[in-house]
Amino acid sequence: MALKGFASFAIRKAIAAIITIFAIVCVNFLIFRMVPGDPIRMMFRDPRITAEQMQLVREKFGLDKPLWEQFNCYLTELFQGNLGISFWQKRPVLEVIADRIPQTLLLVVTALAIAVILGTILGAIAGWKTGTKIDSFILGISLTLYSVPTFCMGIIFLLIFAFQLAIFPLGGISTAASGLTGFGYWKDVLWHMFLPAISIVLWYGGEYVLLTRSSMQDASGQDYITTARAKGLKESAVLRNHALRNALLPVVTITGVNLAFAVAGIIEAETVFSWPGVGRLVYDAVMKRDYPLLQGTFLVFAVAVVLANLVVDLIYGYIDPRIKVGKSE
Amino acid sequence: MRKRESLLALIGTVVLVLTLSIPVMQCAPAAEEEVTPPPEEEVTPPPEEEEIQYGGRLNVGFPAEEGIETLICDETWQYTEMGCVFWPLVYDQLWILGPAPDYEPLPRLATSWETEDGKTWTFHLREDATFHDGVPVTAEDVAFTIEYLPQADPAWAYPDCICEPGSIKAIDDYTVEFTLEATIGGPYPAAFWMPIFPKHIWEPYKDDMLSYANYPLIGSGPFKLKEFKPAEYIWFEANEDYWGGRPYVDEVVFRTYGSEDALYMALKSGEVDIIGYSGCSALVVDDFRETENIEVIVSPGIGMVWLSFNLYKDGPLQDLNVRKAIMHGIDRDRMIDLVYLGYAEKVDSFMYPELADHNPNLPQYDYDPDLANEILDEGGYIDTDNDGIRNDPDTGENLSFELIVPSDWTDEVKAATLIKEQLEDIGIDIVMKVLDLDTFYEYLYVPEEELYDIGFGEEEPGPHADWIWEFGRSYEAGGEGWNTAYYDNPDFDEALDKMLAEVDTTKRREYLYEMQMMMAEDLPYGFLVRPDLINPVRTDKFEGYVETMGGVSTWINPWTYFEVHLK
Amino acid sequence: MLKFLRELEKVKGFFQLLLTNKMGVVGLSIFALFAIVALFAPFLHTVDPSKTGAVENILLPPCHQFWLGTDDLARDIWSQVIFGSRVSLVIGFLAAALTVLVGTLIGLMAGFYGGRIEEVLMRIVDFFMMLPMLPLMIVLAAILGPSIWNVIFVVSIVSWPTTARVIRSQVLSLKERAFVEASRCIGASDSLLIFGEILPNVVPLMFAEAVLMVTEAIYAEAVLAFLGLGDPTTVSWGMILHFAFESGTMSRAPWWVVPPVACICTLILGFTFLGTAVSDVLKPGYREIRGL
Amino acid sequence: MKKDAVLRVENLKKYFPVRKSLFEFMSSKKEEYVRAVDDVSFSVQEGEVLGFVGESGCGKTTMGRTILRLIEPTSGRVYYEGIEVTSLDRKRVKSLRRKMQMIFQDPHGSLNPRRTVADILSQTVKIHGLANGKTEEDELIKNTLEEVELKPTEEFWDRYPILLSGGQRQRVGIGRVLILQPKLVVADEPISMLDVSVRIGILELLLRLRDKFGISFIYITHDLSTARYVCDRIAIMYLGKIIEIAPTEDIINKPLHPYTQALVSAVPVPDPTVKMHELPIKGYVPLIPAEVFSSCRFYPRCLHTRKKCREEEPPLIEVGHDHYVACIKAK
Repeated sequence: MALKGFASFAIRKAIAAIITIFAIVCVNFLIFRMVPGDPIRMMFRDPRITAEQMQLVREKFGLDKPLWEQFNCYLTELFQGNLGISFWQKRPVLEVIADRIPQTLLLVVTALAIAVILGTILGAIAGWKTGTKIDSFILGISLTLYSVPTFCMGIIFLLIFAFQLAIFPLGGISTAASGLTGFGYWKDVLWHMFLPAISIVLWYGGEYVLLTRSSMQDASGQDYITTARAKGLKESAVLRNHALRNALLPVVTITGVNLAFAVAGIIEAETVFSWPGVGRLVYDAVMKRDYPLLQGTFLVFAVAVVLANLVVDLIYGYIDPRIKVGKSE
Repeated sequence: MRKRESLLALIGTVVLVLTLSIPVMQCAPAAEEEVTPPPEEEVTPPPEEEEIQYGGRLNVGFPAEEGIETLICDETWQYTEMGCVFWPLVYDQLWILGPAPDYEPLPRLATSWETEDGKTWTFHLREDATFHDGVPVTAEDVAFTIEYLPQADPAWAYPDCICEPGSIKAIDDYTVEFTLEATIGGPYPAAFWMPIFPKHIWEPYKDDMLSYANYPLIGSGPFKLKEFKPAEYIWFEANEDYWGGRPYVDEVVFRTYGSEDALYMALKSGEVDIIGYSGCSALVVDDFRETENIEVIVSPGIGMVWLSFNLYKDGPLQDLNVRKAIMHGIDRDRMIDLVYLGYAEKVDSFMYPELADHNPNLPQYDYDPDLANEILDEGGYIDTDNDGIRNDPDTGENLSFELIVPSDWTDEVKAATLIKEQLEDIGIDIVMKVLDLDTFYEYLYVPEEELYDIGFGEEEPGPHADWIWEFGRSYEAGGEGWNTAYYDNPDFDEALDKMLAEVDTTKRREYLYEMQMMMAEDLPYGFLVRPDLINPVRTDKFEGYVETMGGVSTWINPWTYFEVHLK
Repeated sequence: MLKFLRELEKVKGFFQLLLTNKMGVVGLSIFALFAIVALFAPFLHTVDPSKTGAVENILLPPCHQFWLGTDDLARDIWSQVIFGSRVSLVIGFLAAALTVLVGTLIGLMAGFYGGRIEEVLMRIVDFFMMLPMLPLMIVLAAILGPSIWNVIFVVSIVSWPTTARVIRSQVLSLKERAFVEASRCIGASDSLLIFGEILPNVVPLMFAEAVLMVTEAIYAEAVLAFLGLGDPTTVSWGMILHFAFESGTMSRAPWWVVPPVACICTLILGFTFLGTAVSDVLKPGYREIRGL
Repeated sequence: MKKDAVLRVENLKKYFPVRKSLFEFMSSKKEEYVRAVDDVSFSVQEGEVLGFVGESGCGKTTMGRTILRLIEPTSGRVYYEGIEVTSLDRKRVKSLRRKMQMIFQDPHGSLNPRRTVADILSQTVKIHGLANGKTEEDELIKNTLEEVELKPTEEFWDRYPILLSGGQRQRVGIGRVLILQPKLVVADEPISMLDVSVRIGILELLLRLRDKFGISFIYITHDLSTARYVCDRIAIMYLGKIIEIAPTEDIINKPLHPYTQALVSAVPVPDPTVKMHELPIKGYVPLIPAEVFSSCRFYPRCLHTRKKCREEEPPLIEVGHDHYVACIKAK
């Protein structure tokens, strides 16, 4: 019964995810057909492209066909993993994006991991000591950090630590043409990663503090905590074994989703620190009006978010039986 | 002035090359010796060879948006700063422009060339050139490139590169012959600004050269690619086997920086030695002047800035007097002072003022708001509805124009702000539309779609400036494309065709004078300024930076990379 | 909840309640400060912020004449920042209003009618919530072109689903409340039920949502402008930053960068505090804890 | 039958479908329903108070709402003064609302917290266009407030419900109904959520209104003792069915159905040793009563079962004057 319930739940969620992805694909297709101007002309900055040449390219990209056929074509290509050719880089969009994903993952995963650990610990302390000075302090700090846009934080860091004090690099992922390999190379990367990572950590850390704090507050009001306290357990043991464990559930959820959203959210950090990741790619694609690339990155982001949500839902559903019974309202 | 004399020298050289077609410059093995400008030139002559020390790494910084992401041979090789500087290091051309001030055509892969009529050209190649993979460069490679590269991307299709189909022939291993579609007169030979690709690598991609990733990068130039990291850096090393001898520096690294600030900081700290192309903003000149080990070289610019009036669109702009009034309403001195901090000069034509082909008698449109007001009043453009903006007597509409400018051109955005402010004073309303670069070009290149009234124009004609006149060729005469003003003057078209085909320098100049006069009188383009190039360079490690118009490192100036050496 | 609603009867009462909350006080003061600045911008020692100045005034550090220095066209940064607050507040409020309006309408419809309408609307909401915000905004802003109206539109398009979802769940519980049925029993039409009975009861929630949306909108405007997708002819904080970043003189002219950054952060912080305070006050039993 | 009935209900049914999971849907199980109201028939005379008594979950509230078409019935007919209510369109339902009204159980929830007393009453006036102009409306509201004994009226006029006591709120609720001058009012446990001290006042008010305006009441309650106080007749409901219906005195004095007997025996007597609300019956109310569809509904809990009880559902039959019972034992 339990498995059947979960399987049904999982299938329902999976179908919903597939429908969402399909909808995203449709919207993605349509949005980029709304683009003003002629994409072909944009592909070539040179004005001397002739009508025949344009027609040829148009045929090559299937832009001469009716919308429905184009959509059909787009779907077919999509299934074969073809997201089109980047106007700007003249190579498959998927390849362009794939080249940038490792750098972004490196930055995001590192930053998010630090943010989760720091944020959860501080948030747990604040939530546990609700109303005390420590709580007000932590809350104030994290709300403040949460209010500073990542790019503002980035600019300030860049100004102070890279420009004025010159103790961190001016941007990029590694020292150019250093010839470093192995450990030396990774040390170099870490050094470059410090400022962008910190500006992401501070922002997301604030979010985690707020989240853990409030779920901690909820948890500490629950009966089982009172019971645990009544049993005479030490405060720290209650905190660790009971309250925190339950308060962490939403943290896990939001981390899964954040991981997917963060890929998009670090556009700011990557732009300020010229980190060669997907976020910077989006910025470049925007600046160069590379619509196929923009379309591709957008699709990749959206699908990542949907899948992350699905995974989180499934894990959550598996852990917490109430979700299955409750179903989708 | 000195300019005249140097031009005469240039013409002399060209005439010599064309008429005698003697392989004057082929004898010496060390090319550096050959390309060295005469000692009376301003450019520091490199010291004697035995004094020159080999080695070192030249670090070159570029703004991130000007970096290249792939090695595909598309328009980025022409239209991005890193693109147009990097390939002349890796690829040899048949001939290249010499350094300032003569900018004479210097043999490179070709030792000599000849033409009877300006249409059929024969190039004789040197026999000791090899590609980086050791394969010799032959006429086959040249023929292959000339045939297929202009087909690959319109960006490569300059009139002096487009051949009649089937006319390209490798006569023997070291002689190539082709017939152009257009006649090329003037001092410069055909096939300018074209890398020579190794046929044995490119052959499979000849129908779609843009589909080849071009990695590893194999050319025959003085530098070889060592490592390429998209969006990060390109790392070159000296080609030990180069036919002209290896360059002095061991390595050149082109790297990108996410912001101008970062780039300047990198120069200050010594992380880079020069800025790769567009130099620095005038705002930071003083800063660099005060910095130790940095010398600021101010060169005349290569870029010209103008306004394109959309003459296709119906409206008051079609009235020459309105255009004249606009030009009189713009205070270019203030523009130069405020936007360029004095580092710019006024221009009145596509032709650089220092070149002999520049017509010195063109009508000038100096800042004169009273005159502008008078012209407009006479034309009947009176502010009838008292909103501070003049009205069109025919339609009663406000004299309001949309001015498009790309957001990337920060100086021009500032200039546009200023123009808006100044034209307000003569009762003309300017609506500034700041677009991304691609949308900007998309609007600008199709005036008949009426997406703008006035557009900013900025091009780098270079000393070899024949192509720039295509901006004036009428649509009827096949000028579609560059003619962003929709200029339509049959006399101009005729003069242009005659000029292009004319071999005789004096006659050419007459046509050029005529064309410049027509443009200045008809005002399809309102010429504004030519901003200087401000190049801060580090002097602690290297010396021997070569300066031309446009600075120490541009598409016409690979010389710095060939000449720079350790102190 | 009911007790709190009792207090909310009068907006005055609500603000009084808010003022018992430290964050509420700070948030309100910050907001009031910026609102006053924006309203009285022309009287605050300002010049036309887009007017270029004299050549000798380019990039001046803060001085007597230019309180916050000048930029690369000798424009007064103090004036730009002051007038920029108008743009940020206008965008913040209009976008929040539009977002909350659309979100509330959709939430009301979905919650009230239920069934297929709800199913369809909520699927749309789910779909929008799945879309990555910033890339969507960037893409839309790039396609629509730069103008503050587009920024408002884009922010609203991206944010309404959150509001719709929150409002819907509130409506779901409200519509089960007896007074709705009582009213229906009296013969009230659907529109009267929705707008006359239910809507007044979600107003506090809308207010809380709106406060949050203001921060989102201000943030979004700043990011879009900074990334070069704003309207360069409109003086906004994000735009000032964008120009500073583009100019290459950031490191030399920190007075060009610090004021807009400080303003963006302070205003967002103010609204974040306000939002936290509002949702604190909204929590059932708030008064009891506070002993009010 | 004697006088013309104000309300006649015939074979009224309301089934709620049971939500299925995707898996069950795919395995195409038969649809399942909760039979909240299952084949109920009765009538109400003018000026009569008919009580419906049963445990919570027996369907009495659903029935009340179905009669007023707050919930659409599954099948069956409801006639108000001969007009068939169940097939009226929305517009006509609105005009019907003037005649048939409801008083709700929860006086806290049934008044919109964001409206004042006068506002609540005036809404009713406006919806039905009961007054011409503001003065007439105010007059009407004033009279009504006096009628429900919220005096002095000015004191209550601008008050929000939150500032009223439970009893006062219920009076507002009654006033809201009364202002329409209805003929039939369904009172759904109108006093169960009030303090004991004010309950009798509300009941007195209802009875007074009946006497003054000739309003018929359907009085729904789980508490037989209050039903006894106000009702002329009482119907006992169990799992969606009426199992016994008779004049109040008959129900109290000679209950025939075992369930009724249990209920009656639980009515508080002035004896502290007897616990309230503890029914002398076994078992529980089944959650999904599917298992009892083909038998007597009370079968699983009945103390006097016979074999036949299991095999068929006993019909409601008349056993005395106006006294109907659904139990084979009662024959």
